[in-house]
Amino acid sequence: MIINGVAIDATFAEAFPMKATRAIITAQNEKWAMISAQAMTGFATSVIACGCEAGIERVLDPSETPDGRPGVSIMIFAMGGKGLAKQLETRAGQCVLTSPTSALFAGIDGGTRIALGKNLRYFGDGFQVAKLIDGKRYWRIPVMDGEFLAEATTGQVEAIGGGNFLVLAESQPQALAACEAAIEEMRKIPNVIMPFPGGVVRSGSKVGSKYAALGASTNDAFCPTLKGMTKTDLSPEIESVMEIVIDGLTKEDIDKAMRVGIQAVCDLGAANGIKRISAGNYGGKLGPFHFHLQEIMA
Amino acid sequence: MSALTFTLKHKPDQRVDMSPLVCDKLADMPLAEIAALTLQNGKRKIRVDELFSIAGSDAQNIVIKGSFDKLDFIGKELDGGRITVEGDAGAYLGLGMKSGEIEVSGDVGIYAACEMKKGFLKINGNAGDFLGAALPGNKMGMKGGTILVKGNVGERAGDHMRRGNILVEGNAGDYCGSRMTAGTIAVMGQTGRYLGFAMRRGTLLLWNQPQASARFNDCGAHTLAFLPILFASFKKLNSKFADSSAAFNRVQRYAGDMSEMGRGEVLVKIG
Amino acid sequence: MAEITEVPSPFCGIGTDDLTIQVDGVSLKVVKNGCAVNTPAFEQAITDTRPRVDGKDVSLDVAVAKAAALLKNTNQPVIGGCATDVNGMRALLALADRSGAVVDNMNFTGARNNFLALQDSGWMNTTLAEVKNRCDLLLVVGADLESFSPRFFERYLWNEESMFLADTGKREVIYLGKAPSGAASTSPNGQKALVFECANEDLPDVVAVLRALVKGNPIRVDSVGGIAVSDLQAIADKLLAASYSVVTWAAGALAYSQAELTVQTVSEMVKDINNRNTRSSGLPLGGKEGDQTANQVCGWTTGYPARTRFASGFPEYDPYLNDTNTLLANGEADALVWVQAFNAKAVPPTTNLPTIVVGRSGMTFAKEPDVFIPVGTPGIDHAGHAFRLDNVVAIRLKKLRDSGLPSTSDVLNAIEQACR
Amino acid sequence: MLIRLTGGAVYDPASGIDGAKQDIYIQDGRIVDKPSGDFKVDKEYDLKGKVVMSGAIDMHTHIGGGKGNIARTLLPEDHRADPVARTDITRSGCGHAMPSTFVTGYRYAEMGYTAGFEPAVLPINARQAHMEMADIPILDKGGYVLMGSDDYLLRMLTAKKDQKAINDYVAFTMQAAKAIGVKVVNPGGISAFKFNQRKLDLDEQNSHYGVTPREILKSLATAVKELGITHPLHVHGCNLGVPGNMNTTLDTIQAIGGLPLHLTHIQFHSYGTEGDFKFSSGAAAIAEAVNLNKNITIDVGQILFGQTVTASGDNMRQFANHKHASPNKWVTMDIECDAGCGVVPFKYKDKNFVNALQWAIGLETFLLVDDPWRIFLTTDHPNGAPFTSYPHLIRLLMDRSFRNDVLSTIHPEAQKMTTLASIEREYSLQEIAIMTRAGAARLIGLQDRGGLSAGNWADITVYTDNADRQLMFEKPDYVFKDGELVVVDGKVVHTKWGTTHVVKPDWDVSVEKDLQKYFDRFLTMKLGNFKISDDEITEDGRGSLTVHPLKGDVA
Repeated sequence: MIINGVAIDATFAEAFPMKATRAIITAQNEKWAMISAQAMTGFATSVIACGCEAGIERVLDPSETPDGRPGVSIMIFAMGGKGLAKQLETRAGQCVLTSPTSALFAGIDGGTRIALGKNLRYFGDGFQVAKLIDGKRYWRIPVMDGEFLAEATTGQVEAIGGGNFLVLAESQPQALAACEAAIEEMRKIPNVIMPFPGGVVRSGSKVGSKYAALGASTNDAFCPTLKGMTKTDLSPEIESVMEIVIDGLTKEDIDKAMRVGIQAVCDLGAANGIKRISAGNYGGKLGPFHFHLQEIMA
Repeated sequence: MSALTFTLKHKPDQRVDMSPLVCDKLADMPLAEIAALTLQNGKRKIRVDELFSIAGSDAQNIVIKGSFDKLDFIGKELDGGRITVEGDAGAYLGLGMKSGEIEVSGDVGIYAACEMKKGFLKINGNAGDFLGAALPGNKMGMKGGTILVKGNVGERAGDHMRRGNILVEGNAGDYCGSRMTAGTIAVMGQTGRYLGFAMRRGTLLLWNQPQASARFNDCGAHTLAFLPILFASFKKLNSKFADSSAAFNRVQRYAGDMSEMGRGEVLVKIG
Repeated sequence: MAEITEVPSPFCGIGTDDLTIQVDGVSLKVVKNGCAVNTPAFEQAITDTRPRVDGKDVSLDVAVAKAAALLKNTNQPVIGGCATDVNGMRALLALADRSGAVVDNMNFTGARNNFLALQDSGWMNTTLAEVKNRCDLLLVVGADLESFSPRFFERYLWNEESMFLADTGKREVIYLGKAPSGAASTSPNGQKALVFECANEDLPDVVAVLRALVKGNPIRVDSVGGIAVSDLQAIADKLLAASYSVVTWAAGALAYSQAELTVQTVSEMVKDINNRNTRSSGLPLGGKEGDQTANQVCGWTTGYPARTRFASGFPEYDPYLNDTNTLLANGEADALVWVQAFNAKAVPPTTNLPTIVVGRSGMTFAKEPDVFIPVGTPGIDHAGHAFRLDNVVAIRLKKLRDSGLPSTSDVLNAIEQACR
Repeated sequence: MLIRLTGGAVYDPASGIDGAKQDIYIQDGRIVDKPSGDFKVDKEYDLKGKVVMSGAIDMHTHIGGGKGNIARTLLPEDHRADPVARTDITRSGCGHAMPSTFVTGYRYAEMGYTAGFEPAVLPINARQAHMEMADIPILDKGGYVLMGSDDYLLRMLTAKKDQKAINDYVAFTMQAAKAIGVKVVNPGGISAFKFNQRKLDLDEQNSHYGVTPREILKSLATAVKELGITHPLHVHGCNLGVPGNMNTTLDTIQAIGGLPLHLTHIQFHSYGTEGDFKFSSGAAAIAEAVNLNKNITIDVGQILFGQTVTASGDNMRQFANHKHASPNKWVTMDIECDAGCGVVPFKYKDKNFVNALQWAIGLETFLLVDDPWRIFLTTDHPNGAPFTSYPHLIRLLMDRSFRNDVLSTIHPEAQKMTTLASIEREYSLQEIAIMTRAGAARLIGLQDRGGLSAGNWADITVYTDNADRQLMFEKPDYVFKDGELVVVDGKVVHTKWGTTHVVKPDWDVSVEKDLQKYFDRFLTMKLGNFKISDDEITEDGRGSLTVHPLKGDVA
């Protein structure tokens, strides 16, 4: 399959089941909601070293937030529910409770309830106040700028992590420009995050390493400078490869995100140095979810 | 199906225990059996059809017509369904109700919604003392649900209240929110003396400045984030509380009762 | 003429039992240790000796039969008053059980202030002998103790000796709320009670602030109910410094709405003091003319202190709806039995309902009851038992004279038998 | 009228009869020998296949007195949940944790009990105790008068008065209060609490009097023995409920030097401090000490799970326990330089480690004490559980597999801390009859109760033998009280009034001179008004007094 001169590989991205949650951070203005959201989702690119993968889902209009203020919705993904709950609590405690004017709400109704403000309340040293409104419990925790309002719990649901595609281009600036265009479109899609910085990752990895201590190492088959030294997957004109990783609540959500992302890349097309779209997998043995690029783009 | 309707034939002198006539207990019961149920009335037990003419069949929708202030325990432990009371209700309306709805067109006696657990109770007239309170000896009053009173409420509204909302469009009598442990009482009209007496926790949300109290300490003016959420939850009510003009988020906060643990709050609308 | 010593009184609530009474036929004279409460109560002459039906003298049997007939087809009779001795209350409760009546002690609206506080959080209380021997600080809340009990100070505070205080004259007395009406609270060495007066309706806030100060919670105002917070702080400091403070109140004197919450605040404050490593106790005043007796006997017979309805076949407690006056006002009661063996002035509320009065001789009625049966007074005309205000001590009432008047229990048992 | 109970299996430990089939004859309220010659049986009950025992006797149950009425008044919510309607023959009232007086009588009788003894009669509150008990139908009753924290005794001990003087004072107090035994509660501790002491161990001094609990126990136990009172000094020891109190209990057994002593609700005094929760069972050590010391008798004070209310004279410990009050309301009182009381509602939970282990400790005690004549079946009503749970308790004792089934449902850590699962003993019917009848009568000194031989009052309970012992003991077929049939098929069919059992030890009247002075100086009542006269018990026509002989008397 070729779209606008870009070859779509007959391959698939291989993804794994994860647990996910969503929270909504509001503040006096979007600026401060975003600052808090960025901090909360920072250093959360890969579960391997960060304990979770997190990202900003989107900016919310005041009409969409529980307290009618500007807000940002963030999502966190982890391999298990326990780890997810711990990450959520630590990050909310360090990055939202601390952040001026912020409030914190559940982003998922239903699901398995996990603590959002439920344990943060103890920061209130007994002065905290609970309010049950329309079946939802909120904690009002006195802080120096007024009151930190945090919903007691949010929902945890089954989700998928590790959707991806690779952008193969003739130059580094062209690869990056294509990925930026993809990310801009993908951010409009609900229920997904792209957890890497700016949504783009250049250090795609393979399983295993020559060093016994490491479980993963650079994906040499896609490293352009190694074209002559290793069993490469790259044709000679490819000088730069970048990857976009997607975590989402359902297969459909990831499908949709991949489609708009790849389409944005293809819209730039061969004319802008984009040659190929591929995806990372482990031969289909490890992850139960397979995102076939050609099916998605059909 | 039409509402199962009980129309009062005459007003007995002694109080009547109406607790047998709740939706879940009457479901699937033939009319003849309902008619033969007995109600305690003073020393007598009288048949339902001696006191009421009965019509309709939908036990999930009960209407009591011509009700008056000696019909006690209407909707006791109601668990689903709706009871509409046309007229006044006696004491202990909706005692311990678990879910469902009760609406009264007139006034109600003492201990309405006492120990209510869930559901919605609407009183279009006035309520007596101990609205949403606990029976003597019990430590826990209303534990959930919403009470809406269009008129005024008597003394000790929300005594020992543990959770839920009491919304009063009119005035509240003395000792509003006494011994409250949690929950919210919102009063649009005036409040009486001894507001929040021995209150431990919970919120009294007021439209008008109450009398100054030595038991509550001023914590200043604040904009509180939970108030818009609270007001948003009132939107579905057919009430002044649903008007967007009613909503506010800036309040003067008073903490008390200092003779107890002092963690309760009186929030008074600013402006 | 005979003189009887060590006579206990059912009238004063504090269980005075050192009266000496001269008996001359059926007339009594208190010759020693009388007081404004007890002397007239003992000395009141017998006037009525015959039961009446519709105002006409009849035999006891006729009166009892008429009473039973009046109760026979009722749907909600009420037995009010409930002022008698233990045996009288036993018979009263048996009659109530049989006739499906409401039982309501005439002073329960006051006593309710104590019972509802007790039933909600309990209390730490003491009794008179402990006061007499241990109390080093007496705080009187909202009561004029002296008019309530003229001999309280003489008997329990300014006693010459006590087991644990070197000089009883050094005890401190503080009045909070009401001022004393006389000088009885002034110690033998001339030390006057400290008095902080306020209006009755300010008392809830005043005691609440005192409790806050005992707990060390912040109070931001300078005064409450006209009393300086610094003065209340001084009282709090004294309570915490005392070895065995006693806080006393009279439920009936707290004559304002919802005063149970004031009693509860006082009682919880006493617990707070005990949790701060010293001793303190409450002492509720009351129990005159059989109040405590009524509540105790009703308590062990039904589980509830009073305001108990037997209409459903078992006792049901309702401290509000089972109020005699409410039942009469709402037209719920359809017969009234009034039992008052102590006080001829405590007549039943006037009503058009069938009314049966089992009362102390000498009652005068605005409206003659259907049945009036004069009965003897426990502790004068027959022996019996009555509870003192502290609810612990039952006193053995003596028979002082032969008046021929039946006891309350004689009459009520007869009516109960006739109702079978 | 001659009544014959024909063909039942008779369990009468007092006469050594263990399940033999024999007839019982009743005449004029008493059991009689089979009349000789020709006779006419007026009424016969065919008891083939039935079990016959004498009426059960609860030797420690709080059924009368101020703290019980405080408990009642405190708990309207408990009464609302168990209303008891009147019938043509019975009065209305309330049940559950602290039933009303009439219901107390009915429910005891409906379980086959015909007597109950109030173990904490405060002298100053004795009138009330007797008045309440006078309103308990069917049952016989009696009380143990509470001493040991009364200032008069403590003053005597400080003044080193001789034992004779103490004996006189004890005898005077027993008669004044109309008692059949003497009880001591937290010896000296109730007084110490009034001086703001918050704990008092066996050898700790009362801060005012300088007297120790050990001295109080010794002087009172000696007085009881020297006065010839059958019932040994009835002891609620120091440190009730305190982890580690098993050592106090063991010390108490040693301290008494062979004098007869009854240690009551010993479960509450058998706690060690081992394990993660610093709370463990001392039952084995206590049982061993009881087995070795023949002067010691005990009752258990078993706890059973559920809501109840604790009512005790021990206001020092009850004040400490208020932190566990459920619901959170409680009363303590200091009383008349005489004693005190404390009432704290409790909810024992099987999923609570401490409660679960308390349950196991009680059962261990029952099963490890060898001699059923020296251990008694009690829940310390209502403190461990309401008396209405006795049939369930009997099943726990008689049915090992049932016991182990319940054991497997309690807090898992508590299961690990008890040896209960490995104890094989199952009580026999005869042993139950000893604990609840013959042994109790012997311990209290009841002359003609608790046995089925001729001469005894005909207090008789007839059960249908049933492998489910709970069902069997819940619902007797017949109960006779003084020869009158009062219960049929577990329901009261007739009521009557029982008697009040007392002893009347002598004292030197000169003791009253000093007492009179003491009363006038320090108390609030005249000595003459303090003493309860016989006619106070009997004047209403339904009460009566039964005076039992002292040891050494010729019966």
